[in-house]
Amino acid sequence: MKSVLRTGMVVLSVLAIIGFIVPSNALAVEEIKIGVIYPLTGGAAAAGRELRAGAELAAKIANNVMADLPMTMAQNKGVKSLGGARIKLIFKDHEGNPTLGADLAKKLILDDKVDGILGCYFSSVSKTVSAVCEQHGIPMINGSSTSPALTQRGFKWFWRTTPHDKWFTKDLFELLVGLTKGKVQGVKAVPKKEIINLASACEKTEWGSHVSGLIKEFAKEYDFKLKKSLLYAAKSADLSSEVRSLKASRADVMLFASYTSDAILMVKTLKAQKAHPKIIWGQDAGFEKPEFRSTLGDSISGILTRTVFLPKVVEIKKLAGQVNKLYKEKTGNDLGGASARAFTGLQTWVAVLEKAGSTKPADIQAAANALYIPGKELVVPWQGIKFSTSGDELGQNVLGSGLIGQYQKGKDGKIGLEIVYPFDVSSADMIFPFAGF
Amino acid sequence: MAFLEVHNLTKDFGGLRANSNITFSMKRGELIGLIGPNGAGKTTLFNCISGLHPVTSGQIIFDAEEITKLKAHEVAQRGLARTFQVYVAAGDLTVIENVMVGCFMRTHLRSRAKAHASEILKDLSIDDTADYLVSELPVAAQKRVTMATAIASDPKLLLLDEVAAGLNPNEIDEIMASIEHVHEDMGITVMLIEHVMELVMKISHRIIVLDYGEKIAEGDPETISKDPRVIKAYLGERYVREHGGMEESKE
Amino acid sequence: MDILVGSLFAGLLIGMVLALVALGLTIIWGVMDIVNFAHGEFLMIGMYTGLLTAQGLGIDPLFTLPVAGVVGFLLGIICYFGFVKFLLRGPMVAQLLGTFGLMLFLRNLALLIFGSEDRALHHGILVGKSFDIGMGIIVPATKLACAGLSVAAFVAVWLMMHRTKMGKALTATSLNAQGARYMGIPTERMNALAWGIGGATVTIAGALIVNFWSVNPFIGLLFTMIAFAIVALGGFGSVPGAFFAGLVVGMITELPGFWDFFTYTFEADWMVDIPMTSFKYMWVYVAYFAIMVLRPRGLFGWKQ
Amino acid sequence: MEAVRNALDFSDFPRLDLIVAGSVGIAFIIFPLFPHSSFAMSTMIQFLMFSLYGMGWNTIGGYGGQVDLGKAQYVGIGAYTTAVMLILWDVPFWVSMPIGMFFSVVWSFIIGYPLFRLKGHYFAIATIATSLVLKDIFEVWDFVGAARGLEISPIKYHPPDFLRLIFKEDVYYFYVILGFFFIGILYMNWFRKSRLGFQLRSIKDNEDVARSLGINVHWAKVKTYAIATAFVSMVGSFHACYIKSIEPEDTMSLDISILIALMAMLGGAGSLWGPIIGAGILIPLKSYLKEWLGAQAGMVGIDLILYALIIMVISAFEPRGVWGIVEKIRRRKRS
Repeated sequence: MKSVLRTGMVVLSVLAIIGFIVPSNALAVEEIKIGVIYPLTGGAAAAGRELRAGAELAAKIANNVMADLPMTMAQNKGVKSLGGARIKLIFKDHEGNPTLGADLAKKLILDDKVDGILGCYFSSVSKTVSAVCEQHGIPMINGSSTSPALTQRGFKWFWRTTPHDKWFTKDLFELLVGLTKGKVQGVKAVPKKEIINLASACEKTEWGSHVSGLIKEFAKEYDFKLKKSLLYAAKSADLSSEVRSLKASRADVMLFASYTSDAILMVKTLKAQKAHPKIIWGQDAGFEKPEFRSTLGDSISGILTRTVFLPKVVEIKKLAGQVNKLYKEKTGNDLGGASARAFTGLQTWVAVLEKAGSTKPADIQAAANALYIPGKELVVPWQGIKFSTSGDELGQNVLGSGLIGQYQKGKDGKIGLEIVYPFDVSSADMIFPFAGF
Repeated sequence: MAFLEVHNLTKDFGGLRANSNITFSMKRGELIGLIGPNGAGKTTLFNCISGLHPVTSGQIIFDAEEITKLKAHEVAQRGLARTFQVYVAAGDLTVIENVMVGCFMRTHLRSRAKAHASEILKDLSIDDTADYLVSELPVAAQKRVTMATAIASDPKLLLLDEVAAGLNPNEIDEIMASIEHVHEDMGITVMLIEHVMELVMKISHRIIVLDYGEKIAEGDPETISKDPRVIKAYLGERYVREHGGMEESKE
Repeated sequence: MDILVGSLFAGLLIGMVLALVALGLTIIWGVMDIVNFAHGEFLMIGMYTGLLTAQGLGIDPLFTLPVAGVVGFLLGIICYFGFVKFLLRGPMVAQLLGTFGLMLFLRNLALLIFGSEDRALHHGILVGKSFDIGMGIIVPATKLACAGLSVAAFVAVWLMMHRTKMGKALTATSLNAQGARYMGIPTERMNALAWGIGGATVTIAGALIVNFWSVNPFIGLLFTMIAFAIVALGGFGSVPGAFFAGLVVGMITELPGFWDFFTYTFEADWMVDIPMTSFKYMWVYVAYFAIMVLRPRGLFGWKQ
Repeated sequence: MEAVRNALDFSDFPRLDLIVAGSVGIAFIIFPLFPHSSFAMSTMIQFLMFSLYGMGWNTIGGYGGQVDLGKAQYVGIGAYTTAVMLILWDVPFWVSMPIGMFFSVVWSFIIGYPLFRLKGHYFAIATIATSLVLKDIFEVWDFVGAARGLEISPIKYHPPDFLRLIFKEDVYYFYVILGFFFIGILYMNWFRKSRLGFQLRSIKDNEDVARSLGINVHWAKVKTYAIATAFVSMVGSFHACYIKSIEPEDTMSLDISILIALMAMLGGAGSLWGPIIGAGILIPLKSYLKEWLGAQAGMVGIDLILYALIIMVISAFEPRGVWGIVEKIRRRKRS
């Protein structure tokens, strides 16, 4: 009896004592540690892999000299102003769980003594992680969370490079207005009454409900009629009632915010129900994933999705092509929205450190607020990176912009995304109206 | 004034009539035996009286109060305790804790409940097993515990359901002594279901016989043991065979 | 009008699909009274089996149904003899805890093997086909096939339970295991058989619905909950009850459609803003709760 | 008075138990004085939180044998009450926590009354259903931020703020929750010896017997459910201040409900130490296994597979959990 109890006692004490084992690494001068928190496992693991690869590629470029790449960080080995210090990434996996994310942030800040944090893809996790960073006064750069609320909280230690959903949604309405004015390449001006009726279906977690609210707001502002605005349970078993509802609203334009499985199911159900709107638009996420394309095949021709990076960008931007080549060597895939933004996020970190010339949080803060990266150094088609330092959006990159792509069948018979917005970089004629399934 | 009165009690389970028009009454301080072959509806009658089963029709009056419609716990709180035939003690209550549950009906204080419980255990001479789990005990001791638990709630009337089943002759003697102790020294009115005839015949003041859900006879042990209907329904098959006749039982 | 008829019909169709998903649970839980939280994971495994067999062998997904059936049957038997058997010796809590463990195990094993990506079938006879038969009724081919299979499977199981010796032995085991044992029924084998049949029906369902729905390791729980609701609504032990309960649940999930019908018929603007679709599954849970509390035997059942 | 004495009286435990418990308790108190990683600290806080959840669950689930898989709804009610009151009206934690408990208890009566007409797994599944229904409502309820949730802004308050429970360092949270933890143990020690505790254990044994001993079974269950609820709600309030960001998907997810129940059952439902042991095993296991194995590429989910296997083995061979094994050995030794 005693032996078993003693074992129990030992187990308990060990569990208690585990806490005492401290992984306290001494701060190496030649190394700058950036904690990276991404969803490496769980439902978004596929995106997590892309994100990780994007960030790793950027770190590799920063730590080595790649003279042929026209970006500052490729010209130096490490961070020059810090004596060539190397960037070291410490990856953590938040599984899509905000509570876990906050824990990991504390661990990175207090145990691993990172100089800054990059992450976290999910807006909900970015929210908790940035709160921890704010409390501890550790800078955090966010490359890929698009919830507008993140930069409206007055945080002084949080910067976001990606444009957010408000911009993206605005882009959509700009496109719609552009259609009525004949600005869209390959489409004659469309009378507004033909596309005035909108309907939206968004998944009802944090992100989708935000988007849904934004669509409502902008529809009012741009004078469109939102006939139906519905929220549905994510990872739904069946969407036929939702689709029937959308159909019944007789909307000309259907707008979606869905993750992958829902996006696929939604389009399948639209097809099965023979829905025939003039425009189908997806808010990135599921609509941009390779699986969406490979599952649905040719039937998605004509569907629009907002994004920040398309393979087409590679054709327009030389730098993007070069980085894409490196990325493809590394992973076998093309750069996508997730990886390109993770890449840009870390690139921004390197630029901030270069400018700060120090790893003191206060110096980093000052450097970030004064940062400017010209658009030509970025893989994403933005005008550059410059953070707002006043107003109600602190730390938001004001030079970013979104793209709207349309799935079209290319000359090689493969379905791919063509840029239709912004109008000045459009890569093909827009298909309008949607031809039907 | 009768202590317990049952009028025309009928209980149906779906289409099956388990108790049919049973009427009897009981005086304070009496000790009544309830016998009958298996499936005669004895336990069902107990369940109806103690409120576990709602009755289909009829009336039950206990200590000048109608308890027909009351729920089991309300009946119990009025001083009507019972034991169960099959006592499944799978849980983690020890003997004394079991008895304390009964004590807690009358007090909120643990100290008082504990004191009372130890008293009862001593009284029934099972205090040496106080800290064992009920399931660890032999059958005889388990039966005592169920009795002790029922007594602990300080009842006026105690319904005992086959407390002697499965015991050997020695143990039967002991439990008989306990029942008499409860009845006489504690002044609790007792009604018991029993298959062990030696016990029933010996200690009952009066016996009620059920067969197929109906009361077929009522009277003192001697009368009952001679009643032809009873002999036919019950004793004829069993008691007579086992004991070779009525005469011996009069001892 | 179209929307009403369409919703009604869609409700029936999806109801039959959900009933098919719940059929296995009806046997395991409803008839044998063993709770199984891993039911949805069985479905998930069926979906992966169908998908991978079809893609791996390059055959039409329809031909994978027998494969899925065999996999499911074996899975059920293995789970029973390897695990569930031991649970039945313990208290009811052990069943809950244990099948939860099984659920986590299967789910994460799938995650380890297949990864978390959604996967879907790209080709197949049923994939992406649907028929418009007017009146707002649109019939996706997969769901129609599911519905057909559902009816057939329910009839088959019903016949088995009521017309064959084996079925009667199953019923006897579930009503009184000890009694059944005395009568010479090998209760252990009966339980295993129930698990085998239950597993087979749900994996076949999975292999069929993967024609329409994409699969990922996390898909199980929602279906488990829906299946629980269906079995409870149908009444424990009632096979036909489960079928009709499936239809009821199908109708409940189509509530937004009916809501729309009233919205447009009465032109009630205030109704537009009620987020009916976000409550789609909530009504299923509410129905479960209400039925359990108000009518514990279920709508058609005989056993509590 | 007697209640207090009972709460403080641990004399019916074997001496060994008390020595172990005492030394572990002291180790907890002095733990922050030693050098430790913040990860260990947050694991400790998680452990204490889940111990408390488990203690609450243990009243109804362990002593009462009613397996409840819907505790997350009360985590949600507690957390939301505290967050809403703090954000909108700047109500301190120490006020909003009891109010949250009150709301939770009211809700527990509303659903508990019909709920306890069910038994066994029908009850368990119904608790899941109610929890999901409440989550669905919170997801569209704009007043509480709908699916976007609520955030307690870290820059609006000045830590350390003991009234609102806003701290920068985890060590403050640790001591607050440790205080709750000790109070929780005392409460549980009282509960298991109280009249209600005895009644409940009798109900778990056999409901008919319990009824015939004058116990209003339904009411006793509803009451105990309310107590369990209050515990969970209290920790939920703490969770809101600790994490500072709550949303239905995270705070009220089914996973939390299941984790609470699993932990208590793993440790040993129906014993004082069970939930604590359960949390003590599973929380570090979850955190550290993940840290060591899960993060490795290709090992996705391996931590949870191991975790599931432990649960399966325990439920198949010793459904009364770790503490059940200890007790079994003790009994065998004695007889």
